[in-house]
Amino acid sequence: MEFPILSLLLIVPLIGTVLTIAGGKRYAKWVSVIFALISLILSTVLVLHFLPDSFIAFAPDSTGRFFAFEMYSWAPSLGLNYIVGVDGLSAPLVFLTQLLVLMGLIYSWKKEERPHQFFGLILLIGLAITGVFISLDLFLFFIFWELVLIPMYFFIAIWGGPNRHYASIKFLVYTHVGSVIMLLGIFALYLSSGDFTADGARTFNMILYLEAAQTDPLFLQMSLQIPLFIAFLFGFGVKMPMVPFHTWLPDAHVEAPTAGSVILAGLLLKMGGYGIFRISLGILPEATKELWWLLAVFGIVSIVYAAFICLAQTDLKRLVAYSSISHMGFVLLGAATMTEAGIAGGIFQMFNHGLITAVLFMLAGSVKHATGTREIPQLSGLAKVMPKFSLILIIGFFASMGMPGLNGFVSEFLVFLGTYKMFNMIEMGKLIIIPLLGIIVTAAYYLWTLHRVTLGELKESLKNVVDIPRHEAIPLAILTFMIILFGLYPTPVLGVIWPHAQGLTGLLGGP
Amino acid sequence: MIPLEYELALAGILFGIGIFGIIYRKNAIIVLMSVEIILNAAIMNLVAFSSYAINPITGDPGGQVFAVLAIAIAAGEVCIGLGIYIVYFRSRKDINLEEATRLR
Amino acid sequence: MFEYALLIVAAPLVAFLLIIIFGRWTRQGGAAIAIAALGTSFIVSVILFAQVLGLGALGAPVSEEVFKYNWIGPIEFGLLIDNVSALMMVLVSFLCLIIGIYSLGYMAEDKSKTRYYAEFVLFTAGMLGTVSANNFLQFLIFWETMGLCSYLLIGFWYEKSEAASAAKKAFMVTRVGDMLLLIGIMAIFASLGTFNIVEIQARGIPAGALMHVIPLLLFAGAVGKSAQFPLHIWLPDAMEGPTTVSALIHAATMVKAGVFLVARSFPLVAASDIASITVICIGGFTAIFAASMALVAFDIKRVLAYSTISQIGYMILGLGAAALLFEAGHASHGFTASMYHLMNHAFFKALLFLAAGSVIHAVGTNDMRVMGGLHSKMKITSIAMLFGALALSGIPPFSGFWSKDAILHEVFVAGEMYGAIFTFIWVAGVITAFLTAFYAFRLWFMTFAGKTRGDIHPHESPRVMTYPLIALAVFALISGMLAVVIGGFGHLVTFGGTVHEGTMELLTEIFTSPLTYITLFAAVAGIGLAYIVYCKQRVSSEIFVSTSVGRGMQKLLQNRYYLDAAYRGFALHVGMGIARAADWFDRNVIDGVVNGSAKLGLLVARGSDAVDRKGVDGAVDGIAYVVTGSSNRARARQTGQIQAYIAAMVMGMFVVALIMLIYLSGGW
Amino acid sequence: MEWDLVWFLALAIIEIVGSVAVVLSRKLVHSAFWLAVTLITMSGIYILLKSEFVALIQLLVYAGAVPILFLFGIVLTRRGEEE
Repeated sequence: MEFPILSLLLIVPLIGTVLTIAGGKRYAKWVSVIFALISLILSTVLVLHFLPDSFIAFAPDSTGRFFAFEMYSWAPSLGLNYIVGVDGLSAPLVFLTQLLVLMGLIYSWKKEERPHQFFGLILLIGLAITGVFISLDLFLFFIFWELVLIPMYFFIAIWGGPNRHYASIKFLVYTHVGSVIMLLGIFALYLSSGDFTADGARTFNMILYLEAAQTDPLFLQMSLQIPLFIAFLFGFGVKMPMVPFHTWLPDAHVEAPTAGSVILAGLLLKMGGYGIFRISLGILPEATKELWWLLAVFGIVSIVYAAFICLAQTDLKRLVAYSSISHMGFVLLGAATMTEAGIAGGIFQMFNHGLITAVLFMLAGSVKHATGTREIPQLSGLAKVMPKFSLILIIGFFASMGMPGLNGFVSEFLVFLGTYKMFNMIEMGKLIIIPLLGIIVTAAYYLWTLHRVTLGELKESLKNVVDIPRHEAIPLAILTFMIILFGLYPTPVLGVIWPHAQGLTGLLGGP
Repeated sequence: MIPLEYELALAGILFGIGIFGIIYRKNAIIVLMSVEIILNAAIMNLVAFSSYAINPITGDPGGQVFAVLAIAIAAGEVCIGLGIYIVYFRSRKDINLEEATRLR
Repeated sequence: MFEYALLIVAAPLVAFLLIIIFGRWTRQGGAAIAIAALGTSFIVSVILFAQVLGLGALGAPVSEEVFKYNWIGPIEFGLLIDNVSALMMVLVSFLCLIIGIYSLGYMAEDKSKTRYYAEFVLFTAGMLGTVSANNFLQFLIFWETMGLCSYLLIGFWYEKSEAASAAKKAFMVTRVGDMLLLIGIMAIFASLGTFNIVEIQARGIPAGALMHVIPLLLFAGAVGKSAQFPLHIWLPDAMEGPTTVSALIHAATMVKAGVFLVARSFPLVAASDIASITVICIGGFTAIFAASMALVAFDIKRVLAYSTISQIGYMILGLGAAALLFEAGHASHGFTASMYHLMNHAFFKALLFLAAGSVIHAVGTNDMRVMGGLHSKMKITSIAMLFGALALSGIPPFSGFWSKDAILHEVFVAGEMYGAIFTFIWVAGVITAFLTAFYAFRLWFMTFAGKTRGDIHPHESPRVMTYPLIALAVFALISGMLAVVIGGFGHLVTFGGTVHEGTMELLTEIFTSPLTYITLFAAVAGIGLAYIVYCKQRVSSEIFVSTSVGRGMQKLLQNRYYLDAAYRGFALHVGMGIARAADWFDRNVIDGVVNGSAKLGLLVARGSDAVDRKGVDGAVDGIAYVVTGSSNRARARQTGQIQAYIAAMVMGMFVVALIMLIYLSGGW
Repeated sequence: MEWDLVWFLALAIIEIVGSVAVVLSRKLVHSAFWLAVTLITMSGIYILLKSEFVALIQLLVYAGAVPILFLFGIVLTRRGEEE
């Protein structure tokens, strides 16, 4: 038997959660950081194992194409199994999860209000999200998917801002509605799965679906695929979130504590994107070929609409929240293109957005700690008193607006390339103007914000502000370094993602 | 020729707006207006189906007859509804539906 | 064989890192590192240029790609070495070196020198990388790096809100062009499957609509970066940064990159008549348009900024004329002439800016109205600036003359072939020459001649600033003639067939053509007018605004044709209007629907809660219910709220509809 | 593109906007006005459907009489200020 690295990725945070909460306030941060660090090391080992051979090509062998594969029977009569494994799609996200959890913990080092529960819940969320990314059984997937909601709800409801009750309930109910509709889709898949398994037994095993989709894309009739596609799209779209199902996000972000925002935007949103690539594209390729325009329209609308809304925001955190919606639009657009570049760009965009948005939310938290406000009009000239903050803010903003040399550019460029190819193929090349308009608006709101927050004269009331403290600077520095690193040298991540994108493109047979 | 689906979609949207109005608004008169919108949506379906029926030139006059009847009845219903409101208003000085729990 | 060329780009990049890390601890804020790196780049690029020329036997273009490196997927990074890029590298690294040395004096008292030098070398690296890129993606990356650095450098004194706004404006406006360029590059990739410049040049865009659209999109990028109409508005404001940065942007980097982009995509432009004509028209119009605005400016740097826009217009005009002639199958010197002008302009514009910087350093203001009479106090600066003004005006034998004359000659030839419209543009070019000479000498006379008008105490700048001025003044004098001496600039840079000429033929050709004398006359007339008005003051400058038309013109020009205001209004009202509307829509409509459905849910919940409680009650008391059969009790199950009933009814309706749908569709 | 369809779409948009306005208007009188607009456009749609008679009845009975009735109702149940 192989070393059960993925199961360990689930067990370690679980033990960590229990110990952190049981250990009391005094040791909470040390215990939680140690367990998060172990998880990060494990996932690094996992990703490094990946790199040398680009193995991920969709091999016909059912176990060979997923790495660190584990499978235990759970309830055979129902077709329920415990199956975990990673491939080019999930490996970067698993790594990102462990990274952001650790960064979130370090960032909240000085948390004084119920720290043991706070740190424990962060670990628990990390566990649940990791579970979503690695589980290859639809039922297991759904359990983890729902498990994420609970700690997140408490997170917002206990440590949130003044309007936290409204925000947390809205978050819970809204995303739960999405999940329920997705659950309908999962059951529909399950009920129809008897038609294509070898022994006619129904199953939740995702690998069997992926395989069936490969050997015969029409393994489900179109009359079933299309409603399934829509149901899943709704479930993932709420999570993602795509306009017009996004309004839970700004509220949740504004109220959530900083570490919560980091995980919410950096990881929770990626669950939606992951689902789209794994299930919508991977299991329902024929429906995707039919309904790709739906993804494209939602993507483009999200990009442009949210960008414009950003322009009108005065709360720094709300601005970053809306910019997340805008940037996740690229993921949808990338998936819609059905081209290698587009899909690879979409997946990479999820990874990049996780890094960038984490930095931006931490900065929003830092500015609140330092000056007592996040309202942009009340800030001015911070570059003078907070040089470190300003430098990282500039890097983060420019990365987010797609400046070459920083990671956001690579993924957005790939998405555009895919889009151009796709639209060119159907003689709608002009359409690409619309998301590009979004890019220009993006540049506008970031520059304007930068201008208002860091440049200009320092306000009298801000004279005594001090720069970010060390426990906040460390995670920011690490993440900023990664932003630059993957901007200049994206190959390690892209090399993992690219074969998966090739596999999906082959499956979709798109242009 | 306008595709039948468009007509039906429009009727459906109007119906939805009407339902929303009935449930969402507290003011009784607005609720009555929403009822009118719903009725209109239904009548529109009658007319639409009739004009797409067997004979494409004249359509099926049956639907139109029903439509006219329904219009007449709707107008009557408005009279009665408003009459009830006025009587109710005289006794309660208010026509907010949240307060109107006398049916209990 | 050119592998060492990588050093040219790498040196400033390494210097950037070193300055960031160690700059704080060195005495001059890392200036030594910067200058060492720029010096390395310069020396290596001179060697490279010599080698390229040696290989090509004077004139035959060399084109070789070195240092290939796989970045992502099918994209291969590398350097493209040919005559144009080698020349540009020499030019850029030389000017950056000079400006860097000058900065030692100019920035001596600034507190954030480390930041300055770090951004400075990164800017240089961006330009060097742009000119040597072998594919358009790499080109774009360095191109945007320059955009970033210009943002940082223009906003260097960020406490000044004008500087911050100017930086923002520069970045936003160029970003518009960059986005169009990005589309163009993607369109190329989609139709040819490669980013490689050499391949693209060789294969060309297949015929079709894209053949016209792609060069136009690429040109749009150039328009943004080179500040051509209608995206010129950022450049005059860009002087809010330190003067050295202005010199950098105007002379060596940034705006020249746009011209270089047109030169790089020249075969694509030349393949499309629409694109060539657009290029000519934009270039010609910008030349006269910007020159007219320079007439009324009182800010010494602003005059120079407009003059840059105008001169870049000349270069674009020359490239466009050449492209049009090529498209029609004629040989043309236009490409050569434009590159020639690019080189000459780089020298004299750097000179003018650094001299202006020296003046500003001495008097502490930008306003020419308070200067005057500086000649006696700052001789070196004054003479240097005079050289620059003569070169800018196009007086032989100063450098500007040779190249400007060559460009106008090309335009005239194009006009002879294509009719009146181009002759008209040629006339505009000649008028621009007149205007140029006028404002150049207006600037010089207002600054250096006559008596001091304001309360200023000028002094000559330190030697670290005057020596660069002297060096540049020498180049402003000889750089044009050098090319003549070796028998024409075409021996260095050319496109298409080689053009072999001797010195004598060239001189004869220039000085026997009546066109030369027309432009020359225009320039001399401009200088004469400026002399009369601003030096001798025989005629008061009020004469221009004595009529209502004159006043109207002045107002129009001082307000920059109201274009800035229009753009600003557009951004503020349309852009922000959409943003506010979207925000309102989001908060009220979309969120309203969400909250409304939540309310609906609550309503249903309350209704069902009531039913449930009373239902449970009812189960307990069920027997009593049945026995008594009391209508009162039955009524008590209801909330009495009609809306709750309706809501429940609607839910029921949906359930029924769902069941029917499932049933009708055959079920699961 | 057929003109019929263009007309229909235009009318449909007015119709939807009007009915949303009916439901969301703050003032009752505005609601009544929007209701009239909605009903009149509806008769236009009937004409497009070649049911001129129904359209006429709609215009007479619905668009003519019903809003007036509503106005009466509003006036008679007004208390101080409107909702």
